[in-house]
Parts: sequence; C-alpha cells; structure tokens
Amino acid sequence: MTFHPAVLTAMAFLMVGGMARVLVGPTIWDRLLGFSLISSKIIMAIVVFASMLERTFLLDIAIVYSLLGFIGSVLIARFLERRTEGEE
Amino acid sequence: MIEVILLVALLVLSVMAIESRIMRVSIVYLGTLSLLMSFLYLFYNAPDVAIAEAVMASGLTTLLFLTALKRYRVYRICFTNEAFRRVNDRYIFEGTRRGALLHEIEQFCIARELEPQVVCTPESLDLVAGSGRYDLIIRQEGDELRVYGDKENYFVDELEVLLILRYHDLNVRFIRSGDPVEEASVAEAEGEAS
Amino acid sequence: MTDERSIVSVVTGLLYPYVVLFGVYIILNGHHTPGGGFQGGAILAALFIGRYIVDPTNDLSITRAHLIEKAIFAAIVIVPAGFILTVAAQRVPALHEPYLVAMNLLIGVKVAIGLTILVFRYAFYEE
Amino acid sequence: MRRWLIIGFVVLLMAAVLYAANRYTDAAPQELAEYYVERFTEDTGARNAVAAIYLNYRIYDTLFEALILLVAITAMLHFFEIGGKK
Amino acid sequence: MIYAIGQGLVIVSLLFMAAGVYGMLALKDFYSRVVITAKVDTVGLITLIVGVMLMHGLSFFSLKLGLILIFELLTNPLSTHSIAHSAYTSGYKVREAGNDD
Repeated sequence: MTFHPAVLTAMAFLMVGGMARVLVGPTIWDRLLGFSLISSKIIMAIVVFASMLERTFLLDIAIVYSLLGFIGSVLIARFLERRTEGEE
Repeated sequence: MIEVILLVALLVLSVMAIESRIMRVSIVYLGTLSLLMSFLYLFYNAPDVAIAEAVMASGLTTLLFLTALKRYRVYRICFTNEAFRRVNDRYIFEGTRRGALLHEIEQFCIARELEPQVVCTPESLDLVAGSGRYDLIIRQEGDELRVYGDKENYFVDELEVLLILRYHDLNVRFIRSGDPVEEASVAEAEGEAS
Repeated sequence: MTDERSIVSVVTGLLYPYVVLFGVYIILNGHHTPGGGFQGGAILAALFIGRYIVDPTNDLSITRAHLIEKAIFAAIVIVPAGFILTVAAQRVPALHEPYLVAMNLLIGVKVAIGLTILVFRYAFYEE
Repeated sequence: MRRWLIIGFVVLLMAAVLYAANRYTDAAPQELAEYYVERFTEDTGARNAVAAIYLNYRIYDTLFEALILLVAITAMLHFFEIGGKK
Repeated sequence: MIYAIGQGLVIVSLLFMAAGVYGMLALKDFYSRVVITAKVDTVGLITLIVGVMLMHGLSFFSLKLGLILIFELLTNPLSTHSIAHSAYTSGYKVREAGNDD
C-alpha cells in the first residue's frame, strides 16, 4: 500500500470516530460538533485525493467546502438557539 | 478500503436518519450523510455531481428542512443539580437509571408530537425557574428527584402517573405550581375586581 | 448575543466577495473544468443564504425576480434554437466556445434566481 | 406486525432487484459512448465532457430541466399566494 | 528530500487529528470536547496542508492549497464557536468534568 491510499484509509477511520460522536452524542450540540469535525476531515480527504491524482481541478470542491461548509452548522446552531430564546 | 468504510457508514447513517424520532437529530444525520456522499461521488470520478451535492447539502436543503421544522413545538426539559455544583454528561446517558428516566420522558414527548430538548445545568432553582424558558424542571436533591411542572396541564398529569409508577425507586416527587407571573397577575385582577 | 452576531457577520462579510468570485469562476470555466451553470448558480444562491444569516431582512421583490427568471428562460430557449439546432453549428465551428460560455452564464443566472426565490419564500413567509 | 410485513417486502424486493441485476450482465452497446468520449472536443470545443454532453448533444434535456425549475417555482408562487403579492 | 519532509508532516498531522478524535470520544463533558475540536483539529489541518504543499513544490496546486488554508482558518473556528455559543445561551451549563456522583 503506497502513501496516499494509506493516508486516505487512516482518514476514513478518523471519520468513523467522528461519526460515532454524531450517533452517540447525548445532546444535539454534541452531534453538531461531530458534524463539523467530519466536515473538516472531508476537506482534508479531498486535498489528499487531489494530491494522489495530481488533478488541480479537484481542489475546487475543497474550496467550495471551505467557503460554504460552515453555513450548515451555523444555521442549525442559530436555529436551536432561536427556538429556546425567541418565545420568552 | 476507504470505499468500503464510507459505504457502510452511509448505510448506518441513512437507517438512523429514518429511524430517529427527533427531527433535528435527523437533520444532522442527513447533513453528515451528504458530506460523506459528496466525497464518494468524487471518489467515483464525478466531480460535477460532487460540487452540486456539496453546495445543496451545506446551505439550501438544510435551510428548507429547518424552516419546515419551525412548526414543531419544542418541549424544554431542564435537569438541575445544585448540591454537587458539578453536572456531568453522564446524567444524560441512557446507561444510568436517571438517564433511563430522561429517555422515558423524551419518548413520552415524541409520542405526543413534541420535540424534547434536554438541558443540563448546575444553576440554582430560582434562577432556572425565573428565566421562564423551561416547561419541565427536574431537580436532584440528595436521593430525591423533584419534578416541577405546570399546575393545569394534562400532559404533566399523564407524565406524573407514568413516572411514579415506573420509577418509585428514584424517589420521584411531583411539585405542581402555576407560573408565578400568571399567579401575580390573577391576584391583581381579583383585587381590582373586589 | 451581540458578540456572536458581530463575529459571524464579520467573517461572512469577509468571505462574501470571494464567494461571488468563485461562483462566477465556476460558471465561466464550466466547459474546461468540472462545474457549470447549475453548480455555479447554486453557489450564488447559497450566497444569499449567507446574507440571510447575517441580516434577516426581506428586501427582495419576488414578483420582479420571477419576471427576470422568465425572461432568462426565453433566452435559454432562443440561443440554442438559433445556433445548435440549425446548420450554423456545422458551418461556424469558431462560435462553439462562446456558445458554451453564454449558455453556462444564462443557466447559472437562472438557477441562482430560482433557488433564491425558493429559499426566500420559504424562509420569510412560512410561518 | 404491519411494520414487519413492510420490512419483509422491502427486503424481498431488494433481493429480487439484486438477483436480476446480477443475472443479466450484458451491457448496452458501447459505440455511442465511445464516439462521445473520443470526438467531443472537436465536435463541441469543450474540454469537459459533461458540459459537452449537456450543452450540445443533449440540449433538449437541459431545456426541459430549466422549464421544470421554472414551472415548479411558478406553481409554488401560485398556490401559496403570500409571497407572490409584494 | 523536501518530498520526504512533506510526507512526514502529513503523518504528524494524522497523529494530531487522531488525538483530536480520541479526545472528542473520550472526554466526559461538552465544553472540553469543543476545545479539543477547535484547537487540535485546526492544528492538524494546517500541518496537513503545509505538508501537501511541500510535496508539490511551487505550482498552481500549491496556490489553491494556500487559498483553502486561508478560508478554512477563517471558517473552521467560526462553526465551532457558533455551536458552543448556541449551547451556552440555551442554558446548557456544565461547569467542570468531575467524577462525584
């Protein structure tokens, strides 16, 4: 097994660790935390994958995630917060 | 190798997203599912689809699901324990007896189409009750669990019967009180009328 | 509360022009690299979601946006009907690349406007 | 009981589909795909095969897709009239 | 030589990220997990991207990697901060990880 596939496999195991927190986590914020961790892991996996194939255009997807990936978790976090404060 | 791991993860996540009864948790599952799926599209040499999946999943579908979810009513449960000054996550886990109780209350809420949200805090009871954010407050004092709820609410009536029947070993006691603000306003109105 | 509002809005405002730039790059480079009209339009629509996070005010006239979308759809029908479905496509091969760029641009703007209408309609009027 | 029936039905359906997919292994004719993959650059001037196909070879698909998006949004604005009047 | 240094940095970043994931799974209360995710994960990200940049030398690829690094440094702590702030304002206040039951 060469270098890049080994790194990708290790990263898949790390993703499974984050997914365990998403599945187990007692509160919803724990699940969100696992979600944001998996999102950053995905970016790094895309970087390693593009480096393995030496294709520059594959990095566009990583740029999309790094620009827009936080919107999902910020939206869900805002939603939870507003639900608990808005009805006072 | 990575392909097999991610495909199995996709299976687990999709089954959990359908089976989970709390809608907001389902949204988080679906977000994770689209993250992993986007990488798999990339792995199968379809970068166009991967970009579309990434954008749609991160912003658009999440906002649509959350807007659809605004119609659900959230039932807020607060677990407070001021005696120990420390409240840990283990209070919420399902393994312990208290965790089983909280889990039972959550299932009870879900059966009546309410979204339960459990929050765990070491603040004092006055502060928690004064904020007026919570529908049900569970407070631990030594070996006793005291549950504070509304006075006139048939939901709390049913919950009281259930908890006293099943969890008598935890010394559950129910204390029913009306909203203090409402009581004051009612008293004022009565005074003006007389 | 105000603290969190300010930091999220500051960072989103910093990223705003780059998202516009990147969406336009995806649209205009759609015939060379992965991407194209739909993906770039979805990025531009996600931009408006970022704007919704920073400042949830509703100042989009949905009727006017819908009118613009209809006009762009007419253009999307007319451009291929005038070029690719006639004999001009075989006669003038030099026009192929401008045609691809123009179609990608039109589809991108249409998808961006359509998804923005959808999202704003659901975010502001669904109570 | 009803739930288990549904689960059993879905599992049976999945087994049937997998069996059928594995039974007939002959693929579709490859000439058209090979033609597209070899000739798309000189035909359309694009370097991305996906763009060449959805903007040139299969332009009707793209047109009706755009029409579908337009019709969906028009119907949404028509049936829920709150957002349309502004 | 530089290629080998880049590979070493990638492996170091994997160790960092493994530490972050282990901490997120093993720690007992929420705010410790937030700190672990915000800090250790960002360090792993910086190390990995610098390692891959070293593996590729000066090229367009490295320029795009630098862009990703800048954007990610802006947005990754932001999402974690948003989650922690949402939990705090919702009343989820766990003071410290103790073992007294």
